[in-house]
Amino acid sequence: MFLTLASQSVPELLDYFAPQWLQDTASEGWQYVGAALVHMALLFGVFSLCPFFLIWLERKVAGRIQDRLGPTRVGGRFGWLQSLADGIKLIQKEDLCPPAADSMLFNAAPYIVCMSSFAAFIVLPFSEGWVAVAADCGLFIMLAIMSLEVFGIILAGYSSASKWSLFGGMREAAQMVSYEIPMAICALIPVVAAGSLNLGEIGDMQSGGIQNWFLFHDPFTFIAFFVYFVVATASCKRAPFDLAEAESELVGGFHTEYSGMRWSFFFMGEYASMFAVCGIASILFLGGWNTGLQGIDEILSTMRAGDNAGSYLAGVLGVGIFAAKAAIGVFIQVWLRWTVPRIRIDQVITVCLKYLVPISCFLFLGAIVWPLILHKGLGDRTTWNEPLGERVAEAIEGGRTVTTVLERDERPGQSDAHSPDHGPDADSKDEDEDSVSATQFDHSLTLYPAEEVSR
Amino acid sequence: MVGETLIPTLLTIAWLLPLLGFAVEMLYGRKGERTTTKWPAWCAVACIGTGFLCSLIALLTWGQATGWAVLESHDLHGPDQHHSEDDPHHHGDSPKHQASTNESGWQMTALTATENSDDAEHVPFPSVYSGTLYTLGVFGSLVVSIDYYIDSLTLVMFTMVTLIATCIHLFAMGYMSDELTNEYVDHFAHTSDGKHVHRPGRFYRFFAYMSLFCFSMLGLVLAGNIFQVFVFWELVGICSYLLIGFYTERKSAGDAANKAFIMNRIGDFGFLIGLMVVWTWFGTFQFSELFDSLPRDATGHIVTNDLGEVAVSTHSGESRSIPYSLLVVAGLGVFAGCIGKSAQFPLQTWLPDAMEGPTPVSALVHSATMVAAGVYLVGRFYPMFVPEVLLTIAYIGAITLFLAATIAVVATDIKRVLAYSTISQLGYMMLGLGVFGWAAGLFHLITHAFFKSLMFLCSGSVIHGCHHEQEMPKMGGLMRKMPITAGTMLIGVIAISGLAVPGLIAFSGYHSKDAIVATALAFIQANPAHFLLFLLPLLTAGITAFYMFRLWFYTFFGEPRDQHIYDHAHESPWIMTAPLLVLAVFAAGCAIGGEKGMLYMMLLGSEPVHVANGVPAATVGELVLPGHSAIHDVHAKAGMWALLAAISGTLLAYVLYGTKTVNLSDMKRQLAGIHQFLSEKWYFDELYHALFMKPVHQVAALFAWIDRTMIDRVVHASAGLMVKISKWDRFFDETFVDGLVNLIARATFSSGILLKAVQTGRLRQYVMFIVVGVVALFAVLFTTFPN
Amino acid sequence: MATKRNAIGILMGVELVLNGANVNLVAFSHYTTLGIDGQIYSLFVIVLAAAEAAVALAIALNFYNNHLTIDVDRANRLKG
Amino acid sequence: MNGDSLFFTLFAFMACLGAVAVVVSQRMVRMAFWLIISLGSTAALFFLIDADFLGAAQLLIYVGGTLVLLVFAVMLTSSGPYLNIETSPGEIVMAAMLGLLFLFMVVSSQTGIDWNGTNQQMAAANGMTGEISTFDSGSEGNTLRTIGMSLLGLRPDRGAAETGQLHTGYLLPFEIVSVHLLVVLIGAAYLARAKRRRDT
Repeated sequence: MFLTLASQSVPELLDYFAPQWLQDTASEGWQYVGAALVHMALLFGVFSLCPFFLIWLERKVAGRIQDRLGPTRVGGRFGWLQSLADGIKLIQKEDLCPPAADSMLFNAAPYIVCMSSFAAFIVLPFSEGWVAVAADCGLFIMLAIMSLEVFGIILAGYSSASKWSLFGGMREAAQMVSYEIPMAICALIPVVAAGSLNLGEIGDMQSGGIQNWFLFHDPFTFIAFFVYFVVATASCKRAPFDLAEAESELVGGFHTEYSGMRWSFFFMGEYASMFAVCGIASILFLGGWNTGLQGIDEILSTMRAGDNAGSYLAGVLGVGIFAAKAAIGVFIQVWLRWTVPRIRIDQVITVCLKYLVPISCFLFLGAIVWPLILHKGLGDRTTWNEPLGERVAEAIEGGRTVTTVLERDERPGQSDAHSPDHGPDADSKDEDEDSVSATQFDHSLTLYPAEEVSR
Repeated sequence: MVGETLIPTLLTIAWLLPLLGFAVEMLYGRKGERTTTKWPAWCAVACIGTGFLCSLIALLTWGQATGWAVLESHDLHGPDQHHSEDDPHHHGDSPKHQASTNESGWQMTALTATENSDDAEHVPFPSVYSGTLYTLGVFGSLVVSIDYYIDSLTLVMFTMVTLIATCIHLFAMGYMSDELTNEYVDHFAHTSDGKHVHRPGRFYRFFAYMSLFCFSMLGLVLAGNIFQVFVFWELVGICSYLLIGFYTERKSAGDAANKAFIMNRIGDFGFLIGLMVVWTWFGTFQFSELFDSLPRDATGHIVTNDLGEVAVSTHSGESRSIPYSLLVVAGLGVFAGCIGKSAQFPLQTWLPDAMEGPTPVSALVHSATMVAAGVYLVGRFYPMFVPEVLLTIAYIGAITLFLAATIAVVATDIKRVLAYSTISQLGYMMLGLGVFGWAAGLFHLITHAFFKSLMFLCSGSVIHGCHHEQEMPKMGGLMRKMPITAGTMLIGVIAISGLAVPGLIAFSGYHSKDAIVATALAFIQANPAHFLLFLLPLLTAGITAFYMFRLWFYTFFGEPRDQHIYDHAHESPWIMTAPLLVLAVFAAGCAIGGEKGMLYMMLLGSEPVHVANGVPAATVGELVLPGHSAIHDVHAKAGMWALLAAISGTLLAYVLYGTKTVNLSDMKRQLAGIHQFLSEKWYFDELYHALFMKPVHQVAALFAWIDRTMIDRVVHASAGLMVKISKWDRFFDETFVDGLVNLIARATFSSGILLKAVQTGRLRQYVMFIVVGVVALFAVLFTTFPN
Repeated sequence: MATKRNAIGILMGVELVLNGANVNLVAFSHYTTLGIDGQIYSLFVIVLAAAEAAVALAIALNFYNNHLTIDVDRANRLKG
Repeated sequence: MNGDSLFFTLFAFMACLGAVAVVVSQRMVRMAFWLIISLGSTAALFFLIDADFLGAAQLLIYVGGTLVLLVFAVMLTSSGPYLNIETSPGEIVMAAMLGLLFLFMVVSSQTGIDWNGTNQQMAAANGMTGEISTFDSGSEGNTLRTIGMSLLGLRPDRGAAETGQLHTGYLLPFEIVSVHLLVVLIGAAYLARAKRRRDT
């Protein structure tokens, strides 16, 4: 699956970005490397901007909440280049490492945090089909990757050889291990309603009006959204759950000893993961890239179906809507941070284990039972036999499951050259043949093709 | 048909409610608290009262479902039957008649249509509901299940039992109210230092037992197979044991309970034998299957082959020949159980002793439940009784009724008089059943239940009013103090004595006793050799009237004999008198119409078919069993005889006890021998003591002597021998066996010490061992199986 | 596993070993006719490894509480 | 060299490197770090081989769960900073020799087996003509649904479409593992509960 990235997006990107000589001369592998590098650069470029914007946003919001102006100077009236200025400052600062620290871990920790936050975007769709990897278990992968973040923070806290940091790391470990449970369960509730872990599919299902959003799917998803938002806030260690940092008690918590760019990596990671969890929330509950207005949604989907500038425009619009929804979520998190006082660590754990976990378990059970009740009570086609039932039947028949990836493949604009072979004749290709073109990549990876065995 | 499901359901509810009540009453409340609340009593009353309502509704439903065909068909019964009896051609040649008699010897189908009047004539029981409520277990071909078998007899019994039990429950609430305390003082029980026993009241327990008792009795009545009957039979026994021994602190109560229980065991042993015979030869316990299987010819005789065996087809389709004697054994065995339960000669001695229980218990035991169970079973099992057994039943009944009546004449304890009268009346019932008066016997069972429960409750009221004084010679003139009790008692006494103005007014006892005496007369007319079977009941009818009026005069009439008791006597509270009034109404009126009345007709509806026509003499038994027509012929004559006897007995009693013309103590002196003989109850207890207990004691003493002198000596000698052997054995053990074991142990130990070195306690080494082991394994694998 | 005296280190070794086995399972099932059996087996292995880790860590904590160290060489009470 | 083999080489190397570093490193938390590298690379290998669900599970359970637990335990049980319990060099040499022996065994068995023939035998025994994998996860996209249904007792990858017959799946093992997990977690919670430390 990892290479869906390469097989789908990279060739296009190569077409756009890679010089012709590279396409001609380099072997396939190096082309992939090149594509991956370009991707990484793009991703990092785009999502570094995201924290920059969000940090600026936070400072402005904080200022407004506290009846101040916030940054005003750098870059015009609203100080919108303040983050850039900060970034330049941080890059210039000396990279300090305490003598008692375990230098290797100390140096590696920010990268783990940052990497796990950003890697989560691999499977996050921004609009219909606008996703790096349209994995079937996209949500699962996303949660998995984001769970790596905590490890970096623990390492940072531990390797700093400072009691503040250690406290921060310990708290973070306790908090994260606890909050992952309700977060995963709450994220699974709309999955139960949708019958899919594929974020793209989940988003698609909610097109055609606000009533289709999973937020309003049933009472359990409605409650689950709020629980999820609280838990997500906690898992981003945002106030009032920012026990790992807790400036007033622990100086800086796990990043007390950090400075300069490494310090800023933590924050980039934090803001990126804020955006990521809010993005998940918007896809799972709030209709993703769908506007929520029936007519407009229909127009947009018609536009998407075509193969012209219109479809591209619809995609861009979808990104805008999605980003706006996620940004509103981030805004609320910021708002919360400057409004609600921090709670104690024991309260944090109590809230999670005594309240949120049982609530989310109840919601999960309810979401499972709900369609059954509807089905029994109304005898109607519900989610029970509509998406899930059909898919199961299809899969039992051995038919291919319909995914957005494959749908996109069959669009006429992206020629056959871009899509992998699905047919049985694909098996006959020999892997060792050099003639396999860069765009034709056989994923079946059969070691022993039919002729060889029959020979 | 609505009745098919509704009636069993209602009766099952009525049956199970008391069990529920029992459970609730036993478990109710905290200690201390439950001894002082009337709640359990109300619970019990509610249970049995609801049961009564259910039974009543079931009865009405049954009537509705069958269109009261019972009553109508029997309206034709007497004259028509008579006519058909007179015409043997009609009788013998009617194929329809034969077919219906043979096939439906005891009709078991759920419902037999009675629209056809011809059928209605010969099949007088319009409907029988039978089925299975729950199958307890299947052991091979033996099916043990809870069945129900509902015909009009069952329904009448159910209604009667629940009604009487409800009245008794209500009465008991008043009677037992002095138990409503935490500190009950039992004046008849003493501790070892001579003080009265103090104990917490057992009000709730009494009602729990009563509920269980009712449950058992109702289960027995509802039972659809003989095994189930046996189970509830024993339950009734245990309940009576518990209730008779209710005042456990009194030795007499404990002894009486034991006596009742043991006496019943003797009878039940016979019952078990009967059960075994039935199971072995018929292969089923179900009434509905059993009664089908015995073949009878058109005249009602059981068909036997040349060898004197009865060919039956068991329910499983198998044909069998049963020796006729085994049928006799089965019948006698089951009847033995009835002897025990219904206190017939020779097992009658337990019943008077059972007076040790509280009076409501006596009322229940003596009227509706325990003793009625025996009679009911005889009636229920009737189709299986062959003439020889019936004759036995009749004689046992005759002996019993005479015996008990004579003892009752001299008894002075008010409850004992009633107890002996109960035995006597039970004898009447048995006699009635024995002389082929099926309906007459059961008729008397029902009427007797009403007036006997009435009289017992009256006596309970008297005892309650006189502060637990039971000796009649200390009473007298109580009519003025307790008029309701006296009046209702008088109704009961008239009823039991059979006094009546024929054609004008007649209480229930007159009708039923009349029926029995008439049957007996018809019987001895057909079989003159057995004339005693008529003479004894006739004589006893007089004696009955005598001792009953003696009781009444003693107690209520004349001048008070003990002024102290008289002064403190008082009428009982309404909760005790109300049941008396209700029962008095029933005692007087339940048999209205006599043999044309509703009750009798209902009973007649369940009569086995072969009874109605009577059985002429056959080669085997040479016993003629009279049919309805024969009885009808002599009815008027027998009724006159019986009424004369009763009136003379009443007059004698009035002369002796009502007026003061005769000096009673003089008379007692003059007849001292007879008086002694009677008041010692014909020396039955002494006889049993001499016959059974003494020999047992002596044999036991002999065995004890043998034990002590011979067996103990042998045991001691062998013990000494064993000690010697074990000493030697110990030596062997210690040297050889232990040596071997120690050797092995030492070897194990030293090898363990050697192996211990491998256990270094270091995990890493263990891991290395594992790796080495795996590598070695693979090396072996590769070298053994190269490719 | 064989070089660590620290109980948790040993546990890490165990995890590594199981992980190696997982790689084998998945690879072999992918390149043979086994379909997804290998993946499911390794899924079970992962789950059981997590369970085992939980218990082992609990034991290690207990051990630490009792001996104030986590050196498994100190756990030699049963030494022969 | 194509993209697959390139990434395979990269991640395989990282996995091996991480594993060796775990063995060599003496500091517990560093070991944990290297273990992450190794396990994460393994997860990447799983992604490469189209076992994306497995890879995600590996990441979530091992890296996100088990290792955090491990580090937690390290912190709870360390009596000083950077806990370091040295092993004697002799033992390390012994272990290294044994490890090499084991490696030799694995490598020799890998080279010693006729994979091609074995596979053909297996295919023949399963009644297949030589098609290697009836469920082509590469072209069918993902394994998620297949695994899920296998755990529920269906085997769509085993040619249910052709025969119309469902193969037995892994429902029972799944249930057993679930119950086992529950029992183990309860047991672990009981073992690790706060107790008064015994004064020794």
